[in-house]
This record gives sequence, structure tokens and C-alpha cells, in this order.
Amino acid sequence: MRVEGKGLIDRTKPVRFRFDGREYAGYKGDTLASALLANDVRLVGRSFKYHRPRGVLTAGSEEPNALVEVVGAKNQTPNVRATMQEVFEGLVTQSQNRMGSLRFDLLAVNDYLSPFLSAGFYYKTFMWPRAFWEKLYEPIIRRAAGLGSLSGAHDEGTYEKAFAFCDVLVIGSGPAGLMAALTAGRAGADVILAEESHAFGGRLLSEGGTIGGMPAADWAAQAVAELQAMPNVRLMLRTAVTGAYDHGTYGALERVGLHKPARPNLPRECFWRIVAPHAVLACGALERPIAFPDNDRPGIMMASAVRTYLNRYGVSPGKRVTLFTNTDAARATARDLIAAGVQVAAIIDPRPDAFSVEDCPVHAGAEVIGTRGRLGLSGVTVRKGAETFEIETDCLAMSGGWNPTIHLTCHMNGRPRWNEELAAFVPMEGAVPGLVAVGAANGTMSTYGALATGQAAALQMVSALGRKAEADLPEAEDAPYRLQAIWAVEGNGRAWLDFANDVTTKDVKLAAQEGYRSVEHMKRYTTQGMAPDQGKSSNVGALAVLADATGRGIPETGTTTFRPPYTPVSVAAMGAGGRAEGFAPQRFLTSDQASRDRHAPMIEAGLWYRPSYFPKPGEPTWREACDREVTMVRQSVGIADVSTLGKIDIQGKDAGRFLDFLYTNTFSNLGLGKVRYGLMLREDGLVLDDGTSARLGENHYLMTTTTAAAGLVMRHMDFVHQAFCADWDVRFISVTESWAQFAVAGPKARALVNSFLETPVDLPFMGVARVRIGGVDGRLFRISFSGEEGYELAVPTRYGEALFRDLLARAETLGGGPYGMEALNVLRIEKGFITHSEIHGRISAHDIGMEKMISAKKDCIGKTAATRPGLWGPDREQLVGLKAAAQISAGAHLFRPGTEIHRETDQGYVTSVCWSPTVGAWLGLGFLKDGRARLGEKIRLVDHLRGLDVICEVCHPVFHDPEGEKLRA
Amino acid sequence: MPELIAKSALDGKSLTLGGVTLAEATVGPIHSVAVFPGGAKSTAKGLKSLGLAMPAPNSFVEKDGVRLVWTGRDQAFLVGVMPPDLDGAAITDQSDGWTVLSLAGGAAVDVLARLVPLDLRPAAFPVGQVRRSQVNHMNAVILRTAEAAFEIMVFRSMARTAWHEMESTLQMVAARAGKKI
Amino acid sequence: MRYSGLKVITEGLFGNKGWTPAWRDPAPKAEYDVVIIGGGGHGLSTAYYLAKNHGITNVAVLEKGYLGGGNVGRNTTIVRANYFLPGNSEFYSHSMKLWEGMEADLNYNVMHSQRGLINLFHSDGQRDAFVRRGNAMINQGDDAILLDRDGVRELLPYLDYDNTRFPIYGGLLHPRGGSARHDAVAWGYARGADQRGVDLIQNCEVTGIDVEGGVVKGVQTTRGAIRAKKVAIIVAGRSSQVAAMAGMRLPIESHILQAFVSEGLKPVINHVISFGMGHFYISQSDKGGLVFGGDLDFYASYAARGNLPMVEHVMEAGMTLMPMIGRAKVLRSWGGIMDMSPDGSPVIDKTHIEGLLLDCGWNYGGFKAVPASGWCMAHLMATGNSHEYASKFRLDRFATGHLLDEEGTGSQHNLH
Amino acid sequence: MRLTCPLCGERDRREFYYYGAEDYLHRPAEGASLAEWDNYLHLRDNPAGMTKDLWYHEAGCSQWLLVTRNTVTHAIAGVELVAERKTEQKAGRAK
Repeated sequence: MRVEGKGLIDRTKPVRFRFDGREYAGYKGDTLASALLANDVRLVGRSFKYHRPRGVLTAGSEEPNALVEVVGAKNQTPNVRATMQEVFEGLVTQSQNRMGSLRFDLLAVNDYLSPFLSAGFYYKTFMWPRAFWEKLYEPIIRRAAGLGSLSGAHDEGTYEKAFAFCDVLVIGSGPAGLMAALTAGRAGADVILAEESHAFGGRLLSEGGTIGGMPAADWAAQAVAELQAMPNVRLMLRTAVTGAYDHGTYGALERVGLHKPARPNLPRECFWRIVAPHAVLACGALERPIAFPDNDRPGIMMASAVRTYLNRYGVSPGKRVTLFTNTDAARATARDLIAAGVQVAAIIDPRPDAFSVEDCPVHAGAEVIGTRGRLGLSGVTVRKGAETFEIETDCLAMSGGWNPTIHLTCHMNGRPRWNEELAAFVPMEGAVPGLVAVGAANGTMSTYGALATGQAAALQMVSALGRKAEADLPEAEDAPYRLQAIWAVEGNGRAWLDFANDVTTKDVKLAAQEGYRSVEHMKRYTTQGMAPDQGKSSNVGALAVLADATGRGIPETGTTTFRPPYTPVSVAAMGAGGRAEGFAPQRFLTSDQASRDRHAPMIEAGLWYRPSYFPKPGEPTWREACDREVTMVRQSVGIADVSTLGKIDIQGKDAGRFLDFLYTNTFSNLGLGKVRYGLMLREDGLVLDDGTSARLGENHYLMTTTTAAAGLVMRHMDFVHQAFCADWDVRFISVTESWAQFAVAGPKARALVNSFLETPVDLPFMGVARVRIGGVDGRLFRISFSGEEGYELAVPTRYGEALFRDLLARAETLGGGPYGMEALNVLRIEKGFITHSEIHGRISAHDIGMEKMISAKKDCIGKTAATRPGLWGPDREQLVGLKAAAQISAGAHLFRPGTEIHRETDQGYVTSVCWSPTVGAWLGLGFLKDGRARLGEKIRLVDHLRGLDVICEVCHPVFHDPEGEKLRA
Repeated sequence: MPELIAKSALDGKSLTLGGVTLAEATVGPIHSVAVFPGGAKSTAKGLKSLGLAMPAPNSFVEKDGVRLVWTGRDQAFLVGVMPPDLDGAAITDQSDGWTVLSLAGGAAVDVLARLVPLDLRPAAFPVGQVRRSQVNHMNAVILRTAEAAFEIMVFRSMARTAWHEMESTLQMVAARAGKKI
Repeated sequence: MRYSGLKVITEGLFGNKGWTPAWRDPAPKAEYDVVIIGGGGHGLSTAYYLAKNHGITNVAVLEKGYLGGGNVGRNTTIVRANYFLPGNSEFYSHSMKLWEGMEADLNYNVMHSQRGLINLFHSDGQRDAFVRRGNAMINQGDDAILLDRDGVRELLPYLDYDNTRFPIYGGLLHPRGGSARHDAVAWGYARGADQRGVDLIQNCEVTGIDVEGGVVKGVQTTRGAIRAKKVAIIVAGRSSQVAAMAGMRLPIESHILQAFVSEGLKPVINHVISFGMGHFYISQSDKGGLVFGGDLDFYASYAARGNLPMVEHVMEAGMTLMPMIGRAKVLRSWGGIMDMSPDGSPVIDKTHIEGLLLDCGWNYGGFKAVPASGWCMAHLMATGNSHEYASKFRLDRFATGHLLDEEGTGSQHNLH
Repeated sequence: MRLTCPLCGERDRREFYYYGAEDYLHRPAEGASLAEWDNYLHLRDNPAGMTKDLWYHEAGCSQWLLVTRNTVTHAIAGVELVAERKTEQKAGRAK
């Protein structure tokens, strides 16, 4: 119910929202949880395993129970914490993990079966009959498990990622964080203050009290105003720091648009990468529940949450509230309620010496041992000594003390320390370099202590940054923190430790009983701590129960590790911008538009897009187009854009020597104006890449790499140069992007080339010349990847499109035209030229018959490793050609005709195939055991997947013009 | 004789959103100047005619609209003029290899902060400096020409992706505008 | 104690008081026939098969932490037999058969679920490479089905077929591929080994290996010296350190592989999906969490935690392939330490020290190998000969060039 | 994770490519035995602690870097350019 005169909500701005189909009213500043509680809605969810009715437990992101779906136009967002989701006009939400309605969940039957669903029960059953696991048991388990649902539709929302840099990152804006930010900000340091909630102030907004003589919330507002006015301070609201990574890098999630109606281009969330040499962890502490029987009913909440709902949101979660706590601090919740006019039924304090100052019954030395109310709390049973009695109550506020929010300090494997006085883990100092925990996050529980430690940390950081700062602390409450640890209350019925995963004290004890005594075994066996809250409220309690069950102390029992993220982060936020070209850039050729104009399907070649083929009317499939293009090249002339090949400009007196070291063969003796084919090995002796290099000048070469290996070869060259010959007189740079390069191939290629050159060139095969085309300096290479007389013409990229269109027009007058990747592939297979289909990383020079290209006269990369015995000999599969009358396929395996088909009889495999219109047969390239000695043999090609079983002839891989007469024509 | 018409990757397009202008810039010739071992002196002599000297790492020098931009160890890009005769360095034409995007206006830093993993605070990246880094997944050379103005060089073939990335970032930054972050 | 549905019911009726420990907690003896260093999946399965297949039960498994605390307890639980190089094929094929009988054999439900694994391909070249792989699988006697784009769409309608960076050409379906509950595998083998008399000794760290005259004599531990006739190093993630105790330098570099799990969700992904272009793979656990991962962080590390660039890359890959998971929230990330070998394949072999054996180099494929690794390692330890299914996992193959490089990326450790 | 490139300054790990251990710098001379090559290409100390390894500033200045760092904590003790390295080269490993 709403409490008049309380809360920081804006009562002038009412908003309407929906939950499970019903419309409710709230105010701006409300969370879904506070607004539902204001409307007396206590039942908001169902538990994970037993489908128990559940209500709001906390007021923060650690909420294990109140998880709902937020429904959008196209997608719903599952597992949204009602305690974090702000209400706005038109917000639509619904409950999740139920079969039927929230009130009558059919899966609640699980609760009655709970004796059989104890920890790890599924490891012991569902084994027979075997087939039933996948067909029956598992589908039932999967349907029952899980929490919220994804819609299955693409998430078309807008998300962003960003980087930020500062001197001091302050995480959390309670008293410690605000003080740290003020101190560092006043000293002129660049500060980022990140606050997870939708308002700055942390617990100051929930707890009242005074700082510097003014109400704490006012002090916070004043501090924020001062920070806001500082140009060196950036305030980041709704931003949870989710992970601590190496060298001062932090991940943080900002909820940018989740608290308002969707707007075009407005990101829903932003994932920040914040780099800060210094960071202050000031994110407070999390209150922990007490495990007593049936402690999970709607209406049972954390005491601090009750206080937050009252003071921050002006809501009392109950009309008659009972408090169960073991600390002095939590008693303030009752006092605040009473002051606000809410009835407090009783205070149950297990400490026998607990004081009694509140204007309500106080039962010292008592415990809650049971609760009532199916869909919401109606009463509790209290035991005091030998006596038990009932209290009618609709809200039980519980507090078992506080756990410092140490999570980020564990992200780099820091192990927290057990603090006996707090009965809690505190951060290991220096666990994250540069990060200092202060205030409650470090176990300093008073407001003054928070201010003081926040300032002290900031002063230290500021001084490390070489800046001066003043110490200046306001007065504040400095009461000592006193508690008597209470983890579990014995009684009849199940007592929950992990609300989110339905793990009870019995489960933990059973794990110990069955030998799962390590805390990691217990966690994994019971699933405690593995739910959406990652054990934020249950880890320490479960550890205590385990310690008790195994007869060890808590520190000896250990702790599990917290890992990023602190609070769950959507895949879309961390993957923001990753769709389509945001995942990997697209690279376009200058001929791209011209190819598309001719309706060529563009296909990916690495990051590039290249034309597959150029369809003509009357060609029903790619095959007809491809056959025509192949024949066109063989008979007249074809044009293809080959700009994607890597081009590296190499200069210097040692350029030739450098190439000799990179390539297996020699380039230092290459004639000026000549081009040579080169083979490059990896240092392990297997083939890295191949291509041609041209000598453009005495000390000037141009290397060509394959499209696929361009980046790899550049990196390799940088390594070889910098690691082994940095002092050589050689410099190189990629010019891949600088030149548009087109292949002109076919018997009429020369005629075409001469038609546009200012001075016709009679270039020998494997020659290169500078040419002028239409007033532009270009380069003409006489090289061929098709087996025909071929040229490659290169011009500065800006002229690429114009030249391509011009070449096509000229080719067409000669009966030629463009050809695409499909035809290019057929042409090279007919000629036995290899690509990375053949040199796939497991291939030696010997395998492709190029071992003679490894010069004996010089060292080169890979030379020695290539001599390893495993890379030689008849056991290796060697490159062969294959010829068949029927269709064959790449990926098929080869067998001797008449033998059984099995791995052990496997003779090799096929890497490339095509229908050859030139030869009039199916041709293939492949690798066959001892293949070079088996030319002429018949071999059986089997492709189970495509249903092919064909007898082929093993051939020399060059099918077309084996003497190379056309090339040299 | 073919008539070869020059074309830039983005046809010189530009876009203004939320006070930030993104445009394809024309910067003239770009040549890599890579100094050979022992070639520093003669390179310096050659550059004298332009009134420029090899820049320190991460910076560029500028005179009469001509820039010499550090791009690596013993390497700089000469931008805006054809290179003089130089001994002691390898000169390679890079004019067609890059597309230059200019990004200027109030929130230019906010736009870049969403794409570039660099510390963009003025003290860390002052005007007159250059960074070799990335725009999202693309390698880039980024010059800071004014407090809120940058020139960003990307590989020409990737210009369309670069534009797309920057345009959608501009849209998001504009949609957020009005909100102090 | 034998587990069964009936037992679960009777125990449930009587307050679950009768369950006994899954394994004993013995103190180490002074001497064993065999000492296995490492109580992970491979060490435990080796112990189990030593006892079960070879009757060798005077065995200790020494674990410095808790059983199953290494990579078997932190992986993405994928079980598959889709290798194509001879040497790997037969090994993983055998492992798959052992998986298929594991529950019955161990009397422990490891929730092995053959939900089908789909490797997507995005170009003609990739298709051909996967066809070669699929044919090799069938030649080995395993299963593979080639799916075209429509075939993939039928099974995985939620992928982005229109706007993804690398269009989906099709996929190779491996119907027997799937996943299992990782911890249960370790616990099942542990319980099985314990029942057959093997001593599982936790919190016992090996600090030295005793070698005399080229023969292993035992180990030094934090719980005293233990003599042994044979010692097996089965400590993937720490192989180099433990081998160094015997003076060995291994062909291994340790790398971090991160993985991620989302909050629980109602079933949306039924298969195991692998997106090669993006180095991304995903499945959904029985609890409802999306379990996914990508590539190594790529730098040598023992930190068991990763950094953001790879996290973001994995998420971006997920978004380009299946943007429907955008609103799933990552709950937890972790990093395992991988023994990366120079060809991506493991070592199961003797060493130059008599009686000292080595099982390591599992790269990031060790989980599915747990049964066969134990089977073959136990065979090697018991008979002195390599098992026929692990005959190519030799330690000297890098020196001789008899490589098993499925990726074809060469001798750089982190590229496999 | 951040690395300080001696030329470009402190940068995010995403700008770098990782190769492997420093061993790759100690290329055996031509004629060295296959065992030496095995040692060079494959065998690694792989320490859990301080190591030296090779990174490439791929998105930056294209320099190869020799990084001294801790494989357990990821703390970085130093970075130098491979091309200008002054570090004493590790003596050839006898094996």
C-alpha cells in the first residue's frame, strides 16, 4: 500500500502499466516492484523447480524471485527484475515460468513431489530404458525448466557499445561513492561515477539519517549537483559495472532506453568498456536472508528492501509487518515503519540480549520457525525457548546481516577473506589492481565509515595521479555494527537458501551426506548459486550450512568464485553492432556496380564480394552461364576483376634477397620487367601461399598473394623482416587497395589490350610493363590463371570502374565479355592450377609436385621443417587430376575399385571439381596416396552425402594445353 | 582510347545529424615515405623542399595544406602533394588505397567513442596527433585536426561499411541527445 | 549403492536418509601400482577403465583440488565424433560408442543427449570441406547428413537467413552429436572407479616426480611421498608444469578459452549449432541456460579468466547468426586453461622415462574424449602398447612430421 | 587487457595479434637438426608465471612486439620492439 508523505517518487506524474493483463497505476520513479506492492500485488512469480508462489524479496538487481517478462511490439524480454524495471506509461509486463495462470500453476505439482526431487535426483534415475531419456524424460524436464521465454523473433532493437576513459572510476553512489567522487572530482581528476539504480544516493535514499546536519537524501542531491557541475566528472546513471578485466578495463551496462517507450535509434542498452587506472568499489553490501521453514512465501522480504520501499518509494509491502533480524541496524526498519504509521506486529530477534526500544512487541531470543499463506503470507510461527506462538502478519521483513558486495574483486581470481566479526567475506586487498573497495563493500558498515573510507581511497588515488586534494568530511552516523550470525533455523519443512534455484538446507545437507563436501561439489550438485542471481543472497548461507554439515568452519570450507558479469548482461548489448557488416566489414570492388548492373549474383570471397557469373537470357541456371563464359575465354576473350589478390610493394637493395628468404625459389635473379611464380612455405614446411612476383625495377618488386592469404602473408613478412632481418635494406607496404586489376584472357586478349594502349606492347609471357591508358599510368602483366594467353591490367583504383566498363564493351565487340568466379574456377581446374582448396594447410610442396621449387642454394622459411620424414614419401596423398563421364564432387573420397568402403581403405579425397566444357568431361583435382605413380589408374569416387559413386581416371592435373603453348602464344 | 573517369568510393557524400557532420573528404595524393636503414638524413634533405620533417610517432606536421602523417616505424604518409625526389626512403603511392572521412561537430567525440578503442580525452589525444587504430573492425588512421574534428582514413574497399557504421552511430548519438550521460 | 528410479522414490519416502557417499575419502597409501596425477575427467576415466578393463585396482588418483574441478567441470559439454583425419576419426568414433553406453555402464545419469550437431557452412569451399569431413565420418561408420539452406531452415528456423554477414549455404548434421552434463561425467567415473577399489585422493597436490636411472619411482605430494610402479600425468591445463617435474618440455602452450551461460530460458534451441565463420557455437542446457562460446583469447595464460574483446566477438557472432538471442542475458562467463598442441590433436603416449606416461594436449576438445582417452590410456598403461584407436597420438609426431592437423593452421599452438 | 606499444602507446588488446612464445625469434641456422627445429617450432617452457612472447600491433603500427608478462596475473613488465630488441637472446636450448 502507498504511504502518504513518504518516498522520492514524483506523485505529480502518474503512469499506467500492465502486469498479467491488468492495468495498474504507479508514479514516475517507481520500479515495477514498488508499483505492484503499492497496488497490494504480492504474488509476482513462480519458483524455478517447485513452482512455488513467489513475491518480491529485495529492492535491487540481486532479486531472485520477482523476474518477469517485459512485452514489446515484436519481442519480449525475459527474466527482467521487477525491482530494477522502472515503470513508464504503457509498460506491459507478465509473469513467467508457469503453466496456466500465475495463481494456478499446474507445475506446482512439483512442490508435492519434492521429496523425490531432492538435490541431484536426476543423476540417479531416468536411465532406463535408454531411449526414453531423449524421447520422454528430457523433453519434460526441459519444458518445465527455464524461466522466461524468448519470442524466437530476431531482436531488432537498437543497442550500442562505447569506450570511456577516466582517471578514477567510482562504482556506486552511496555515501562512500559520492564522497570518493567529490574528493577526486574536486582535485581535478577525470571521474566517472557509475550508479546501477535510477537515482544517485544508494542506501542514503532508503535509510534516512543525516549527513553534515542535513537529511541524507538532501546531502546526496547536493553532492550530485556539485558533481554535475564539474566538467571533469561524468555521471552515469542506470549503469552497472559488470566486470573487472585486465589492466584497468571494466565492463559496464547502461540501461539507456529501457525505462521509456521505444524510440527509433534510441539504444535500449549500451555496453561500456571503461578504462581507469584507479577505481573505487563503493557498491555497498547485500542483505542476506535467514533459512527458516517456508521462508519463501510472497510477503517475506529483506528488511532493507522493506525500508527501501517505504522511504524511497512510499510503499509499505504489508499492512501488518513483522521483523525477524539478528542485527541492530535492521531494527531501524521497524522504527521507520512505526514512524510512518504502519503497524508492526512484532520484532523477532534471536539474540537473547537484544534491546527493546520500539513501540511494538519485541521477542528477544526468538526465531521464526514456520509461515502460513498459500499465495501470500498470512502468519508466522515463532519459537521462544520452549514456547511457540503464532503472529498474524502479511509481511515478514528478515535480515541475517550483510554481505559486502565483493563480486568485482573476485573477477580476477581474487579470493575473499572471511571476517569473523561481520560473519561475512570481505575483499582481498589488491585482488584487482587499481581497485579499492570502500564502505560497506569493504565491510565498513556505518555511514561515517563509508564517507571516510571513500574519501581516503580517493585521496590516495588523486595523489598517485599527481594532484592535490583536501580532506573534508561531513558528520554522520557512526554506530557500530553488531550481529550474532544466524544462518538456518531448525524446524519442520523446507528452509530455502537459494530462492532462485529452489535449493533448501536439506539439499545442501544431502550433498554433504553423499560426499559432495567440497563447496564446488555442493554448488554443482545442488545448483545453489547457479541461478540468475548467482547466489548473491544464498552463497554465504549455503556455505555456512555446508560447513556445519561437514564439521568444518566457514573459512576452511572455502567459497565459490564470482565471475563476470556482476549482473546479467544481454547478448545484444555486448554484441551491439555485430549484425551484418558490423560483424565483419564488407569489401567492394570498383567493378561491383557494373557487375550488379549485369545481374551477376555477388558472393563472399573472404570479406570481398565477387561476381559468381553473368547470366544471359535463356540460361536457366548458373551452369549454362558458366559453360558459356568458359568457352568464351577459351575462344575469344573474357574479363575478370582480380583486384582482390593481395599486392605488396617491396623496395630496397635487399628486396630480392628478402624475397629469396620468403619464397622457396629465387627472385633475386629475376630479370627486370619479368614475373615469376613463387611458392611460400610456413616455417613448419607446409605450403602457406603461392602467387607471382614481378620485378618493376632494380630494387623494386611487386608481390601478389592469394585473396585468402593477403593479410596473413603481410603479417608473416612483417615478422620475418622484423625478427630476422630488420637491418636489411628493404621496405614494403600493401598496395592491394591502390590498384584495380583486371584479367583479360583468351585468344583475342592481345587484340583487346592493344586496342586501348597508347603504344601497343608486345609483352612476352611472364612479362610486366608500365603502360598508359587514357592518360593514366597503369601496369600490364602477362600472366594467366586460365591457361589462355592472358594479361592483367592494373590502374589506380579510382579508375577501376571506368576501365572495367570499357574493357567489357571492347570485349563484347570481340565476342567476349565478363566472366565470374564460377568460370574462373573451371578455367583453373582445366589447367591444373591450385587454390586454397588444394593448399589447405596440410599440404607440402612434395604433395603438389613442387618440391623441386625448394632451392638447394639458399635458406628459406620452412626449408628445413619441410624435410621432416612425415611430409614425404608414397604414404602421402599427392595432387592428381581426375576425369569422369558422370558427375563427381569435391569432398568425395577415393577408393580402389572393388575394395570395401572404410576409413582404412581410403585412398584420398577430391578438392575441386567442375564440368569442363573444354574437355567435355567432369574434371577434378584431388589428393591420392602415391598419386603421381598412379596416373591412368581407375579410382572409385564415393560421396555418401551426395549419393555419388563414380569410377574416375587418375590423370595428370593439367588437362588443358599441357605444353603451355597457348599461354606463351 | 578509353576515357577513364575517376571515382571516389563514396561519391563525396556527406551527412549532418545532431550537429555532427560526416563527409567523404578529398585530400589529394597520399604517398608512403618509408625510410631505409641509414636513410634518415637524405630523406630529411628531400623533405626540406616542402618545409616538413619526419613527424614524431603519433603526430603529424602540416605546412601550406600539405601534411606528413606518422604511420609507423620509420614511416609517414605525405598527403596533399606529389612527393619530391627522395633518396633514402621508399616512396609508394597510396592515393587510391584510402578513403578519408571527416567527422566534425559538437558530439564528434561521442560518435568516435562508440567506434574507436582510443582514449579521446584531449590530453591523451591532442589536436595535431594521429593514431593508427580501428573503427569498429576496420583498421584506420585517425587524425585529430581540431578539438571536435577528425579525419579518418580507412581502406577504400571498406568505405561503405565505414560509412554505415558511422552513420548508424550518428543516429544513436543524436537520438540520445539532450540527455547528459 | 545402486541408483534407480525406484531407489529415488523409496529414499524420498523415508526422508532421503539412506543415501551414502558417492565415493570414499581415503588417505593416501605409501605405495600403489599406478598413480594417476589429475582427478579430472580423463584421469578418472583412466582409473575406471584400468580397474574395469584390466583389473588393475591398486590405483590412486591424486587431485590437488576437488574431483572434476578442471576443464571437465567448465566446458560447453559438446559430445561429437565428427573428425576427418585418420588417427582422430577412429578415436572419437570409439569415444562416441562409449558415451552411448555410459549411463548403463556407470549407473549414473550423465544426461547424454544426442540432440544433433549442425556445422553451418557459408561458401561453396566450406561446403566441400564439410562434405569431405562428413564422408570421412560415414567411412568411419559414424553418421552425417548434408543439409542445404532449406534443410537448415527447417531445423533452425530462427537463424538470420537474410541479413547475416555470411549467408547460410547449408549445414552438416551429425545426428549423434549432442551434449551431456559435464560434472556428472566426472562424478560417474569417480564413483565407478571408487567402487572398484581405486583411491580418489583430493586436496593432494603433486610437487615432484621421482625418477631414478630413467625409471619412475613415485611422486612427492603435499600429503607425503607415494611410491608407484607407473605414473600417469593427466593434468590438461597444467601439463607443462607437471611434466617439467620430470624434466620434460612439452609441445604445449596453455591458452584461455572462455564460455558463457545465459539465464534460464524456456526451450528455444534444440540442437548444438556451430557457426564456423564466426567461431561461435551454442546449445541450450536442460536447465534452460544457453551455453555458448567461441575462440580462444589467443594469448598464453593460466588465469582461467578472459578479456572483453573475445567476449564481444562471441556476442557479435551470436547476434549476426541468430539475433533472436539478443534479449537473453549472459549470467556467467568463465575461462578454462587449454593445452594447445601444435597440430590441435592430443598426446597419449609413453615418455622417455620408463613407467611415466602422458595424456595431454586436448586443445579444446577434451570433454567428448573423456571416455576414449581413459580407455586408451588405461590400455597403454596396462599393456605397454598404444591402443589401436590412439596409435597416432604420439609425442614425437611433431618432430617427425606425422601431423594430425584438422584445422590446417600449422605449428602455431593457438590456431587450432 | 591493455598493452603499451612502444610506438603507439597504451592500447586495447583488440588491436593486437598474438603469435606465441619468444622461442620463435631463435630460428635455428640452416643445417640445424630436426630436433633443433622441433624445439624451435613446437616445444615450449609454457611457464605459469613470467614469460616473454610475441604480439603484433596489427591494427596499429604493424610492429612485432616482445612482451614480458605474467601468464597467471597478466601483469605486464615490459614491451619492446622486436625490430629493435636489445634483450639478450636466449641461448640455444640443449635438448
